[in-house]
Amino acid sequence: MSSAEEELPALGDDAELDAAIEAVLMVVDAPVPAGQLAEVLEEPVARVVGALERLAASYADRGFELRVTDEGWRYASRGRFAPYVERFVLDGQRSRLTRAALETLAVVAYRQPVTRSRVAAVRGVNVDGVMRTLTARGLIVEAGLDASTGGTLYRTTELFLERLGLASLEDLPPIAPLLPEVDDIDEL
Amino acid sequence: MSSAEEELPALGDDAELDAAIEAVLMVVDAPVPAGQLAEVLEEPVARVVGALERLAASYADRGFELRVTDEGWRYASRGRFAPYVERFVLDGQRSRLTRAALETLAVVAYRQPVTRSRVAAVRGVNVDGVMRTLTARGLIVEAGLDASTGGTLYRTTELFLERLGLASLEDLPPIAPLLPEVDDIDEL
Amino acid sequence: MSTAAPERQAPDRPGFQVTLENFTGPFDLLLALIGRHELDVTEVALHRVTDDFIAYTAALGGSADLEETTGFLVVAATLLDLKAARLLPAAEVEDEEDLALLEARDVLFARLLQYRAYQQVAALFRELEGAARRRYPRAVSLPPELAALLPPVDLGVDAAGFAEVAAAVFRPAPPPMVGLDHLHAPSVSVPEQVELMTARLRLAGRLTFAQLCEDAAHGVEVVGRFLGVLEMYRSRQVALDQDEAFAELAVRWAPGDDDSGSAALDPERS
Repeated sequence: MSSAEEELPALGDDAELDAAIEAVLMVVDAPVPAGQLAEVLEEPVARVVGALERLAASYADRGFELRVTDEGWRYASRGRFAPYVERFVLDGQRSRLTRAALETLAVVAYRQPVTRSRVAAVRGVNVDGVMRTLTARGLIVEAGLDASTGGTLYRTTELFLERLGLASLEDLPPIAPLLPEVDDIDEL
Repeated sequence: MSSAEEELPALGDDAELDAAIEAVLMVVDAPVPAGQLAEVLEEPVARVVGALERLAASYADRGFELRVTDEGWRYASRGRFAPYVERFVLDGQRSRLTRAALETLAVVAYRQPVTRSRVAAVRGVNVDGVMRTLTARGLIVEAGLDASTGGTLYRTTELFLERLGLASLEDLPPIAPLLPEVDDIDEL
Repeated sequence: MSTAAPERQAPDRPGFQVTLENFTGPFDLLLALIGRHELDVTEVALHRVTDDFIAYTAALGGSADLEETTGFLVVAATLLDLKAARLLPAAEVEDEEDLALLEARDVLFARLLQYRAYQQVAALFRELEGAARRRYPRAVSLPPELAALLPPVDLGVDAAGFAEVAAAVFRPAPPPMVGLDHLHAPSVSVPEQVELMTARLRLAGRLTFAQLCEDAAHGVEVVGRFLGVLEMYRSRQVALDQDEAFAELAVRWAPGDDDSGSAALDPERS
């Protein structure tokens, strides 16, 4: 195995750049932003993004795909093979979400970033326990402090989108038509 | 056998079998023996081995390869891109553990053997990434399966003791005296 | 006519024995009750389900914790206010109270509709979750040959410091310092309220609900007493008088009028 000091393979050729990106992405354990790849490969971001898109297209017939989210790029198994993949990776942890959990998740999803007390106000009940469960299961995460109340803010995660089969928050079903015509009910 | 909810994709077609194998190998965090793949995919071993070899050949121009060892098959970065991969791995890597990692390690140390979901419940956050980091740094290792939940158990390693300057786990300072307000720390 | 019509129906109606389903909060219960009557979310619907809502809240009292019950009581108080207001001739309503009540009603509607929107979306989430052919991300450990390149790990603490870190993780979080005083709901026990009202009614024979509540310190206690009156009525210990529609509600001590009543709250009654 070569060491870091060894001469870096030239990446002027698109095929070489593509392959170098594949090599790096194979060892990541979290999504990688194109910018970070560009830095490591010492190539312009635009060229790296072009390569990533080219790669993603090249996997069309494969059992995996190269996905991009707000957090970056990474490989994932193709959804239709989930039944087989789950036989390997499920740690007995895919239990169904309760109704309370889904409702809480819905409020966080549409109001994020949002404090626990605001979620509780919408649901009319204490949500501390449910929020803890959702956090432990990686469906929501803390996202700083609310400037006015000092309460911890929460937002949904990539795993949440993944679980619903959504590509981004923009794909959430619109809620506006369901809501009463009140500018901000919390102010009442 | 398939239920309405979990329709297993048919793998009679070679292309589908190949893709199913790709999906599994891309996600599983350990080398997978061909026999295990065959069992899960409900296909003859010989056919699965054929597919694995076909796949390995199909990656000839890619930045990753399908590598086989005594333990099984897994994806790996192609050796010639190692300088970039190493640079990426070392990029921003600090030798000091983060606070999150240290806290997770503390839970494992005082609760071992313990499952990942138990650790997540104690810390109130998803710990998958941190547990992988601790494993990669050699501070914790897998230690069998939990009899009741089937989840993987983890324990600390010799390296962990070494880093704390301890001879054995018995030398870990008890935490009960630090928690005078708690009657039974096992309840926590 | 000596008994207000809505209350008279209550004991005979099978629906009065509210089943203790698992409702995820007061709005959930309210929507479920309204749905059961196949009504839309209107003021009429709120009036129709008030009794059932109160009955459920009363049943909840024994099994749920205080904070959970409080959420129900706050909504119950608003429902009772609304229902009471409809019984009063409009002219007698003070402008200021009237306004406050209208506002309370609008807030309740708004929150109810808002909650319903999230509930509908949650149902949609359930469908999406079921249909999602889940992709699993590649999130693998570093291969050993790469892990070996990492600098030696430094915990940054010694054994004693490590124990401190562990203790900090295991230390129970202090309860959030949110004042609950404004909820005025330290401990309103319906049985206690029944006991108190029983004593007074035995002495006085007949009291208006307003008189029964004269010394109530706050709204939740009024709700508690109202629940108590419902309980006493259900167990045939009191009769309810109302001379005419919208007139004042009076509670008359009349134990054992009909002993087929289901529950006896006070073993000493005779």
